[in-house]
Amino acid sequence: MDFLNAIVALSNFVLVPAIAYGSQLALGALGVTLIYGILRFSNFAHGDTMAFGSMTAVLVTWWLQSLGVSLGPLPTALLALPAAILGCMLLVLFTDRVVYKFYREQKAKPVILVIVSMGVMFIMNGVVRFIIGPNDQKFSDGERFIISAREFKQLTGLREGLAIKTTQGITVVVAIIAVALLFWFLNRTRTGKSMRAYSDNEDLALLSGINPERVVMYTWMIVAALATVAGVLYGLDKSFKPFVYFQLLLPIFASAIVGGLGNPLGAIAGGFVIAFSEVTITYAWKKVLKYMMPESLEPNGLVQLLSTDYKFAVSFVILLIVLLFRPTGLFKGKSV
Amino acid sequence: MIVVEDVHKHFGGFHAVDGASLEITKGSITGLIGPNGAGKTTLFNVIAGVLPPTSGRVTMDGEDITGLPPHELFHKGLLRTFQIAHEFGSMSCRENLMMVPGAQSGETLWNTWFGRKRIADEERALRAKADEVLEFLTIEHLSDHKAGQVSGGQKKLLELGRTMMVDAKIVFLDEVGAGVNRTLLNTIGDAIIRLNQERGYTFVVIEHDMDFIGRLCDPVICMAEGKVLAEGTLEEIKANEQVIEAYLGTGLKNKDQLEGA
Amino acid sequence: MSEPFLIGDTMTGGYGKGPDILHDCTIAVNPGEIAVIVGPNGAGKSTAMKAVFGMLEVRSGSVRLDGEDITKLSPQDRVVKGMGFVPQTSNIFTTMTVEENLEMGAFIRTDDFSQTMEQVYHLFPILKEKRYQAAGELSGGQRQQVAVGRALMTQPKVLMLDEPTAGVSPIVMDELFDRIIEVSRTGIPILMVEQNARQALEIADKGYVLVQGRNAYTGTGKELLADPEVRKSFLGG
Amino acid sequence: GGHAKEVKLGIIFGFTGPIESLTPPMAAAAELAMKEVTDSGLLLDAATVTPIRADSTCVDAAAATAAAERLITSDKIDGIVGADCSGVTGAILANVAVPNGMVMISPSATSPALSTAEDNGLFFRTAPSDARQGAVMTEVLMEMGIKEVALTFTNNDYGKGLATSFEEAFKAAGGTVTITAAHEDGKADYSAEVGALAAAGGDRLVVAGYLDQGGSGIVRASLDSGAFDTFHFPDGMYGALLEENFGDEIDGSTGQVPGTDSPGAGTIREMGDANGFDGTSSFVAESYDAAALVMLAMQAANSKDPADYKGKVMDVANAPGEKIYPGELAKALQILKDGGDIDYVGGTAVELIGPGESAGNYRQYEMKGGKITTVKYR
Amino acid sequence: MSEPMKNTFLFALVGCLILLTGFMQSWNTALLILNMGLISAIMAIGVNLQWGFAGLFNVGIMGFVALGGLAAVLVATPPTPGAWSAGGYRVVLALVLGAATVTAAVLVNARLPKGRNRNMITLAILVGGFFLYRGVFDPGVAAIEAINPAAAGNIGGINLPILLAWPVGGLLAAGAAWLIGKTALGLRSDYLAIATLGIAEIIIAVLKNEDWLARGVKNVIGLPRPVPYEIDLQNDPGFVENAVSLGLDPVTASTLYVKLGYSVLFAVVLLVLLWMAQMALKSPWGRMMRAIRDNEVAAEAMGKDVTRRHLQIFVLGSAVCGLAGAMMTTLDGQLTPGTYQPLRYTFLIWVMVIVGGSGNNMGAVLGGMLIWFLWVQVEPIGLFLMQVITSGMSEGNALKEHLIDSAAHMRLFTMGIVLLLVLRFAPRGLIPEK
Ligand SMILES: Nc1ncnc2c1ncn2[C@@H]1O[C@H](COP(=O)(O)OP(=O)(O)OP(=O)(O)O)[C@@H](O)[C@H]1O
Ligand SMILES: Nc1ncnc2c1ncn2[C@@H]1O[C@H](COP(=O)(O)OP(=O)(O)OP(=O)(O)O)[C@@H](O)[C@H]1O
Ligand SMILES: [Mg+2]
Ligand SMILES: [Mg+2]
Repeated sequence: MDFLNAIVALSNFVLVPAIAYGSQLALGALGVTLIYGILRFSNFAHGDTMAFGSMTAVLVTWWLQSLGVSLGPLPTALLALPAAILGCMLLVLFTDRVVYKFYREQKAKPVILVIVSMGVMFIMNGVVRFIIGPNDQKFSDGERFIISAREFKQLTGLREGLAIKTTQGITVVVAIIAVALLFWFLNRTRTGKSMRAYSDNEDLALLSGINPERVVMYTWMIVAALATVAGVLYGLDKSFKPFVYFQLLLPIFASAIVGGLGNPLGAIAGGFVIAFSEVTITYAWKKVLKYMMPESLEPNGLVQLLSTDYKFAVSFVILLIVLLFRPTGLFKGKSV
Repeated sequence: MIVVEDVHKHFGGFHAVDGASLEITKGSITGLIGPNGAGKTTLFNVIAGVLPPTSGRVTMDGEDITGLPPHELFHKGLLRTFQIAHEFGSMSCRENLMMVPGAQSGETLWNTWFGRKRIADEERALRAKADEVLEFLTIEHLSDHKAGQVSGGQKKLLELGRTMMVDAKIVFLDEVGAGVNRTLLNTIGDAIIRLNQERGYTFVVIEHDMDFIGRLCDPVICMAEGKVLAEGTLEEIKANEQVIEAYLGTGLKNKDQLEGA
Repeated sequence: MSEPFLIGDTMTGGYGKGPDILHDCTIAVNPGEIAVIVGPNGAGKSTAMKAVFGMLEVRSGSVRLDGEDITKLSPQDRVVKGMGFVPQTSNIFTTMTVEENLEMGAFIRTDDFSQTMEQVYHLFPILKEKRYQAAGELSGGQRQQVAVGRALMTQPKVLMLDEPTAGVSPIVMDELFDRIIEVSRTGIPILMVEQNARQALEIADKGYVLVQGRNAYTGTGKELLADPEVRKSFLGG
Repeated sequence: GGHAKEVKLGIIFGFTGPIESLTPPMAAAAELAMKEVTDSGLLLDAATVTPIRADSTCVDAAAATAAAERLITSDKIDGIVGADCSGVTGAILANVAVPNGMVMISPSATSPALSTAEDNGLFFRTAPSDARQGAVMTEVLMEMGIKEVALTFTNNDYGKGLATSFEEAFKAAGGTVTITAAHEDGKADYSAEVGALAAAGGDRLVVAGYLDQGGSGIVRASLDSGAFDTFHFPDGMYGALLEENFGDEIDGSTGQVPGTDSPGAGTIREMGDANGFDGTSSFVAESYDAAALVMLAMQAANSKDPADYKGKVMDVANAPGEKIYPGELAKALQILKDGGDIDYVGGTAVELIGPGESAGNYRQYEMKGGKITTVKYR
Repeated sequence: MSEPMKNTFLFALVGCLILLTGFMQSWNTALLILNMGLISAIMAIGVNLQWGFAGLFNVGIMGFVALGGLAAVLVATPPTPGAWSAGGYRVVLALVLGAATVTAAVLVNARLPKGRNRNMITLAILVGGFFLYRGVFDPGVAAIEAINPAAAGNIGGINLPILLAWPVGGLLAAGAAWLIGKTALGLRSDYLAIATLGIAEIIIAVLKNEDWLARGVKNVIGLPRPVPYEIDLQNDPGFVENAVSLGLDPVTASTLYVKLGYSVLFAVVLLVLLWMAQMALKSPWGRMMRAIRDNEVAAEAMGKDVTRRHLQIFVLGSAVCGLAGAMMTTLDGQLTPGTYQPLRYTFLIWVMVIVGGSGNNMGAVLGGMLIWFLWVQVEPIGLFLMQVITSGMSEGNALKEHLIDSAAHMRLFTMGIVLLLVLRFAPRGLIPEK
């Protein structure tokens, strides 16, 4: 029994949240990694693209809710997704047309594009706050939990509860589907291969009859879809707040890098590495040990490797260690 | 001078160099030939310190140089060119050459602030030298051109030009001829012979052009599938059945038909 | 004489805003013909090829394919029109496997290209061995084979090769020339830059010598080979 | 000195940056006070009061200094309402306000360190120092018989200062803090913190953070994982969002905010409703009071020159005199004009002590049926 | 327009912008912008050394700037009474022990033959060392932090003139850069970028959480200055007399005097650094660096020790950033670790370098000054824009209110627009590399 309790406590506070957070990061990292893989720059505007997509979803969700539409136990926001993705696509395609295209034609160095994407980030940032304001916005509805801690305790009679949120479930499922689709798309389909070809050698892609503008357009569209989905799922799980999407950028980049830029599998792996390192290294094992150990050996300290003050630092330390042994990430990413 | 003892280089499960042993005598111009993918370039890279060998040993004048980094080998007098040109794209052709000599006093930060006179003198000499080499390579008109924006063959010439900027003991040339005009290649061949005779440079030359190999090289080593297949004068090699089958072939099949048609 | 199938007619042009590299340079090729361009390094051979393929601006003159003026078309439109090109440098997708490189060659084809792929593998057996390896990990000569293979996959109506034999071993070179002859026999015009000039001119129907962006000598392959001046200055004696 | 037709007041808040969602109602409240005074036509020579906003960014000292510099030297303001975050407040004070002799009244900089900052008598705040709150909090918890708590704080001078003073006071009173874990604001995920907090355990989780920042994230994650279901909230966690976001999920949780049973707080809320801002949001009442104090001090000194009125701030804020509530600024101006004395109470029962900071009255509340219900005042 | 003409024009333009600020807003604002602009220019030079010369994508500027700031505290503040005896020596001992542990582990790793044995021993040393370190360290820290936590609680400094903190800041940053470079410089492009970004975050985390060092998030305020205090000037009859004779009121005169003092100090540092960087760039050293940037493999084959040179320039560039960081903290008069944000202290500097023109020192300086000017001035510009846009709308219009309320967000928005515009018309920067 105690052993079960220990497992449940560990799952509840470490495994489930880390898996869910990891999937959230992975979804974001997929977008970043795709841009890097194909358009060859680190897109700083990705966080704000996510914010824009989610904002559209929030607005549509509100509208749907006001019409009384709902999805039963699932959040209504899922219904709003297609519209939001469309909105986000329009935005990024527009951005590409008026901003990035110019530098592509100039064959500007990647770092220029990085800085340009910062400019885009500032602008999107302003646009989002301008439209919906800087505040927290709630738009989630439906069933919050697949199983809540209380229900779990009643169900099993254990002392420890295990909570799994609907959004966590959806996020994990979506992340897995997204990565599988993307992997298949890039490695198996003609369009996907042409995208990789373009990213490898633009001039030669031209000579093979690949239309670069098409490739770029597809890339942005996929990225917009990924960004919106990631943003909405994140917003459902926590709440929608523009500033946080900007902050999310850092762990997302870290995930993409640890996994290896340009590789969808890497994005997933990276997301989990970052999430698990944040959650486990600073976890206080006291509770788990209390169940596992005989009473006499019970720890009186917290049994915490490092205090949570350093959680962010820890994930970066892990990132560094990974990179020292694998300089281009776990899955041999690209580098320009 | 250079002794390669049972060198292996594996990429994953693939054995690019598979137990190659050879010896390069001082003052020779050794030709290294072999089919595409025989492992010639890989062997060069192992000797020049770009790739660590999976196993085996390389010595130079009796000293073990296995795994030494390229920049140290450079200072020991070992120079090499790259099969796929590695120019410094954003620098002018002249700068591409001027950067080569080691031990420039201007490469020490301190001197750039407090030893400007000395640097200026050195630079003048270097510049003259670089211009001389550029002229020899018939690209003097490109001296201020960015190296990233010259023709494919010209990049190969720069590649070669770099080795002419310093006094080397041994120079590894990896297909300097590919993409270079044959008339110019002849001149280059002459220069190699001259350097070899007058200054005692040792050369190792990878080439697929048998005329060029024939004019310059003795001995010739033929590699195939990561191993040394044959070694000897070009005549001997040309007569070797295995070499013909793997590398030289028997000439155009279609040509006669073409002429017949 | 009637209009050639593909002609870059009195082309003048250069890179970006830079000076003219080509000066009234003309190259042309007809079905069933092999045209070879030779000349010293930096003469503008590659530039001429790129100009014909629309990869740099032709400031005066024109490019015509089968009588149609294509001077203004983008490279990928020319691919669709049936032109195939192997550039001199960076001519493979280094991060993609050999097989994917070939597939990309067939990008515009909608029919089943497995047959063509088999032919390419037959021509360059080493590529079949390395079909799942990243092309960037190949040796210099192997890369060159991939590059040519990629262009063959297009099944082009006209094939342009910029130094296809640079760095390939004699046996492969012979095979390659054989194949080129074969291809040209099927009626496909071939335009080729070569430094292996003597061998190339031997099989050439037409030869151009470019010097400093200008046509210096033009003639059949045999004529040029026989011209002592040309031999001495450009073919290495 | 001298009379003037126009008074300009700078409002330096972090309109962008980590507390950007708190600042708009704060600024609106301050501006409301100014409008009230302008409309009354009683300040000095019936002066109009013009607010000029500037962005402190909350975190970028250099940008904040530049903004303040511009307000003082270029817009020629006569007083500053702000800044908001303690860090930038200190920078503006030392680099701009003191050198230029400008009065600054901050509604929300609560760092104890500011109590001892070199200020030439120019700096005041309507928010109490966190040192005081720690003690109040301990009292509240002890009275409820809670002896063991877990503590998380937002990792800045506010959170850290509050956490330290609380921990000290709580331990001194015989309580135990099982863990003190910092959390960073605006981060994506708080599972790690909640995991550690849950493992350490405690009767209650004290969240010394911001309601619309990491604090909410911590509460949300704690609730969802079942780690804690009752909390104790210091001032940064108070606001309408508490009811909106959590409602009855956190029934039984407690907290305290600066506040009094004086009717002022209610008035501010109503004024907010009438003018389209959230009167219950954090530091909104303090902002109103800060602006009011500047103007009342001017009136008392009969001058808009900071050098003249800086000495009057304490006088108008404290007894003796007629008690003044929000919305009664006209009355106060009149009294001062007539040479009378006032004791400004405002929305937060302002009482300035020591180095010019709020003495600190607190309202203790509890969540009941998803509503914030006042328990008592202390 | 010829090259030098264009460049002179651009610098003149920035000068004019600052002068214009002086006339339109106030001279204090203008000088303040100038001062921070000078510091930004120095940081930009540091980044340009690393990126423009050597192609190192260092996105950890913030960390080095913060270390410079730490130096200011450690050098210029008075020591906290009793802190050293309470726990200071203990902490130093602990740090030495920690360093010894790492050194021992590295040595063991280098000396012993590969294998399980080596791994076990290394691990044992590291784990044992960690506990030993924590055992010595924690009580020391607790003791220091217990001393008057509201106002001190840290070890304090050594009470030397703050000008000394500038070179010390450079050294501190250089030391950190050396350590980082030794481990992380094997990484390339964006991998190096994120690694350095992470390291900067770690440095900030340490500054925020190690209260014994510099009070952590409780901030250190009131750092001493290298220039006089305004109040003292205002109380100095001689000064007041001079001010009045110049037709200035004493308050304005004193604030201007102080700022001018800073300007001169900063300008001197900037000019010296600029000269040094220019000389280095134009010399064979600069040529070698560019060669390494263009093609590492070839440079290595041509006898250049790429690793060492990368380390050298990484340390140099970081030192410059550290120096600038110390200068900035001096100007601010306070160290507030919570305010170090990558956006402001890393990416903004990068924007300066890229907009100015990477690979060109003059470009970096220009970019530093110009972008800083814009960073400060876009706020009023944004507000102004909003007012212009809304001027046609009626009073009380909801949209108008919304627009005016959103004006503050227009700051970043405007910054973005300006950035894109500049890069559109000068995609390689205003003064590109030749
Ligand atoms: N990084 C690598 N990873 C995997 N295989 C490699 C790698 N580099 C080279 N190879 C393989 O090793 C073999 C030898 O290559 P190498 O470049 O040495 O050939 P080479 O003799 O120089 O041929 P060429 O005449 O075509 O230049 C080739 O089959 C190549 O595919
Ligand atoms: N990208 C470029 N930008 C500017 N100038 C270029 C560029 N590429 C080549 N050039 C210049 O154009 C001229 C002709 O180059 P081109 O590549 O056409 O020569 P080529 O005849 O193909 O020579 P090679 O036999 O060496 O390949 C050269 O002088 C070269 O300096
Ligand atoms: Mg080779
Ligand atoms: Mg060419």
